[in-house]
Amino acid sequence: MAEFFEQTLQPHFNFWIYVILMMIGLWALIAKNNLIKKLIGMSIFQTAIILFYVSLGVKEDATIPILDPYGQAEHAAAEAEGAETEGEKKRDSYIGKKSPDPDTMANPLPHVLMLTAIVVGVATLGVALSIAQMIFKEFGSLEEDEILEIVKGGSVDD
Amino acid sequence: MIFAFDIIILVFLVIAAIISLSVKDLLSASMIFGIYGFLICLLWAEMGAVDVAFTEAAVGAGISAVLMVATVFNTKRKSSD
Amino acid sequence: MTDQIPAILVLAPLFGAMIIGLAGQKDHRACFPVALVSLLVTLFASIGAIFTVIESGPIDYFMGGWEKPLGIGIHLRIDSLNVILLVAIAIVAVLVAIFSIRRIGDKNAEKTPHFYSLYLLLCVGLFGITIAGDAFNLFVLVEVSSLTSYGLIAMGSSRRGTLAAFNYVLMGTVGASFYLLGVGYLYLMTGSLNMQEIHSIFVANPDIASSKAVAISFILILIGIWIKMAFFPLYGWLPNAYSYCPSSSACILAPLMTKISVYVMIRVMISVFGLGWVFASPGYSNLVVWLAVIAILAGSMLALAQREIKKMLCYLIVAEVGYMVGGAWLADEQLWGLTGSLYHILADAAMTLCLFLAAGIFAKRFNAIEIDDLEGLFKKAPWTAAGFVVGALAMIGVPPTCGFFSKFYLIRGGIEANHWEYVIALLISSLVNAVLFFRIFEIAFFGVKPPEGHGHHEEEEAELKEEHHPEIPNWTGTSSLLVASAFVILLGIFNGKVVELIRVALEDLTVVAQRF
Amino acid sequence: MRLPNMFAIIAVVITGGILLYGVSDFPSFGDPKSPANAAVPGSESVSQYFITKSYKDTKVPNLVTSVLADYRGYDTMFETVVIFAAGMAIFAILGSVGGGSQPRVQEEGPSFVDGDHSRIIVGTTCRLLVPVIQVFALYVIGHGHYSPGGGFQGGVILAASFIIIALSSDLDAALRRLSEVNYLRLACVGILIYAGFGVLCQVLESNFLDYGVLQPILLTDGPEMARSHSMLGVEIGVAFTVTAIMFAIYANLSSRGTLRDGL
Repeated sequence: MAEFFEQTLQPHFNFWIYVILMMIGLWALIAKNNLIKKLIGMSIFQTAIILFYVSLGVKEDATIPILDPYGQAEHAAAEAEGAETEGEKKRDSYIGKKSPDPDTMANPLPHVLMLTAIVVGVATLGVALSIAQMIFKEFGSLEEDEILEIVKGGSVDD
Repeated sequence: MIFAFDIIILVFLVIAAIISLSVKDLLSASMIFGIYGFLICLLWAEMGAVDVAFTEAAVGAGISAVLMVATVFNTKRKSSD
Repeated sequence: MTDQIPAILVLAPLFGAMIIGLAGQKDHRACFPVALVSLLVTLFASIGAIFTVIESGPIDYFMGGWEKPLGIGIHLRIDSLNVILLVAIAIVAVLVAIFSIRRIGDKNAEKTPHFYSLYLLLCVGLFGITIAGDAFNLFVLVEVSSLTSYGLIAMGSSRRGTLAAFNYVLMGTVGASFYLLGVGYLYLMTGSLNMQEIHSIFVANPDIASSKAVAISFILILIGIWIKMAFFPLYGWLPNAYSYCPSSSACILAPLMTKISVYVMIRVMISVFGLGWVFASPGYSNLVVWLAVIAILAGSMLALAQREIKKMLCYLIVAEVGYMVGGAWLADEQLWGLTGSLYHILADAAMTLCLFLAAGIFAKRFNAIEIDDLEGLFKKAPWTAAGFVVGALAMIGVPPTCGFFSKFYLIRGGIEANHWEYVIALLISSLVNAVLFFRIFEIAFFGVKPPEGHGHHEEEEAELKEEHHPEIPNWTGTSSLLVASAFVILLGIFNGKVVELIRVALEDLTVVAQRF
Repeated sequence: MRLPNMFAIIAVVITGGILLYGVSDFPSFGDPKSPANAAVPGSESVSQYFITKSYKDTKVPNLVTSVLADYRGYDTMFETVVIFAAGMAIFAILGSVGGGSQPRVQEEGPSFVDGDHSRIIVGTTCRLLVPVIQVFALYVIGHGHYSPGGGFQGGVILAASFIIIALSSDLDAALRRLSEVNYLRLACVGILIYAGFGVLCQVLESNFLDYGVLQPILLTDGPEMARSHSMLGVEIGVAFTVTAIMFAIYANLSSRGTLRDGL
């Protein structure tokens, strides 16, 4: 059991959870009867994919993908030594010469992609909600089986 | 990234997803969906994706939930499942 | 100027949409000219692209000038494979814009600017998808086109249209998400998003290409695209969505959306995974061809059961998607199946446009929603009837039209690949089309009405029927229909030239992209 | 059990099985040398390029901002277009409910008269809160180069300030500050700003969105700073569109498209 946890589950834990979340979303999308519930399922489905992407860019013991632009750490260290001007010089030349070690910083590319995906998700949710309101106005219900019955019966007037 | 923290949030995430899908009151479902968004924002901050976390805090926990609440107010609060 | 063509293609409709958003609110008359001008710009740009590509090879465009290393910026690419498609999109977009000039204006006048800006943004999405060379960029543009098409479908006020649109939103989102997930798997395994770069990584590292994750990424991408193109088991959203929406929306969506998805599938197969990889195990391609066979037969049979013209055409689209997917997966040695399926993308766009335009005009002017309503209409509207007949003959596959030649190439591919079931399905489907359309001709020419009455769904009809103006002959609609039918015939007559272009494209691509 | 439930369970089990089957092949979670984070042999890693070189190229410390607005700026433009398209779609869909663009009868402002004490408390608190939120939103937009944030996040927060006005008093109070005509204009202008920066680069004979050539116009020292400043410009464009459309979506959804009364 412990071995299974160490070797199979732990290295891929995020990926397992992403599959579980995605399946919860997909199940709600197909099986739920209420349209709003379907939309919640759709959003969960989308966040699961975002979780997958963000998990791709994680590195062990890495920091956030923002550089220290003014070299504040070095600046402070230099200041403590009493060499302020030198510290300022250091600030100006920081990064310009020494590029950061890629292993210490999270991968920015999946983050960028997922910003776009989140935006797309909220746009889709907005459109879907507006269509749901239209459906409620037309059919007086948000339950799929009731709506289908009305459509089949063709009994409700416009 | 702290592994224990990661596991705790992920487990809560699954619980929040299941509850928001099983509550019969749509207003509560929308609010729990907001909580889900906030948890996932926490998860991303924890994984080092600060920009994504910021966006999710504004969108997932904020705008999405508000839009859903607006729709629930204009339609029906009760759901059959 | 020619090196800026890829940017112009997406920017002209984008600026058009913004100008409509700014100026159209005040004066609705400004909308149509702006839309037309921006679409004409793209038409000229795409024609320019065709000459440039033939003369000097593919146009590569790097957004922001980020060229090296490949993949840091966004890469757009026009090569001989997609340049024909660009022209086809531009032509269809211009024709439908001309068709729609009066249609939207008279009923929901306040929605005119919304319609035109959504329309132009849809064109932005379609052009962008076609020229995208970056897997993630493709996803963003698929979403642009999907969101606009949700709007275009749901903006009609029919009740079933909104329901269909809701289903379309759910299905479309699932499809796009699966595609996105597939791209994520690719990124996980290769570390790149650029299609060329991914392909060269596969060529250089066969162990990556043969891993489970890459195989699953292909399956996910394929499922995503199949949902978008309404391939057989996943076609549920299409018929209602396209038949209950406003005719102007149906006329732009039906000819283009599914065909662009087919193109995306072919593009992914050729330039990301490589045909050698895709066809490595014949079991899978046989499976897909069988699915296509079922799609063709099911689409045709369901079309036979329909009473409404548009719905019948929608089921025919399902069958046509089966043609194209099956053709692309035939995997014959000379790739005639793939050639036929690429040619059929163009042919099907032209003939679907023809039929939907005609159906739109019939619905508009004569309130003819059902097949029985067409009684005697061919005499009242001879020009529209002529366009409809040309489209129908192409659908059946009568020689001078393009439908015949596309079927010819597809059947040739089927025979060479020994997929006789596919050939038989094609022939059966042609037969069904013949039965369908000759029944319509009979009703429309001679007014022979089948004995059963159609009183029991008056109410449904009432909701479907758009406000009609018999006194307006709608010259714009008829003229764009006639131009479309001319294209159906021209595409048939000049099939040799088009197919030659496609063959050149395939040869170019297979040199870079095949058999590792 | 209902039929769709069975179908759903089968579909979910099959899809989940396929996905889990693929998971075992993945590189482990958090591995800095996985293909996504480093590179496969024989190709240059895109993500390492961003981490090591992007500050030299753009002088923006927040790597996400520089990748978002410059390297993949074309994607971001279409992300904004997606928002705009969603807004347009919602206007087109809900506009038919109650004739959204009919001239509204201008009513008197929200009356905080006697008897409605809770409303006075909520209204006043929110009124005090709104400027703070807006200043923070502007900070988020402007400071996206150095800290998490940027046009999209800032735009959403700015829209949230208008939504708070609408929630605390009523929709009309918010629409008086950002009316229907104006939010549509704002949205278009936002995208035009973004695309305008790109086209300006084309006019100066370079590729679309190649901000480096804007150096003579922006009067910066070096193309890197030109890129940095142009990124701020496009972020402002994104913020315009997002603010306008997010508020507009809320306004339409909360009032069923009539833009009256609201919640």
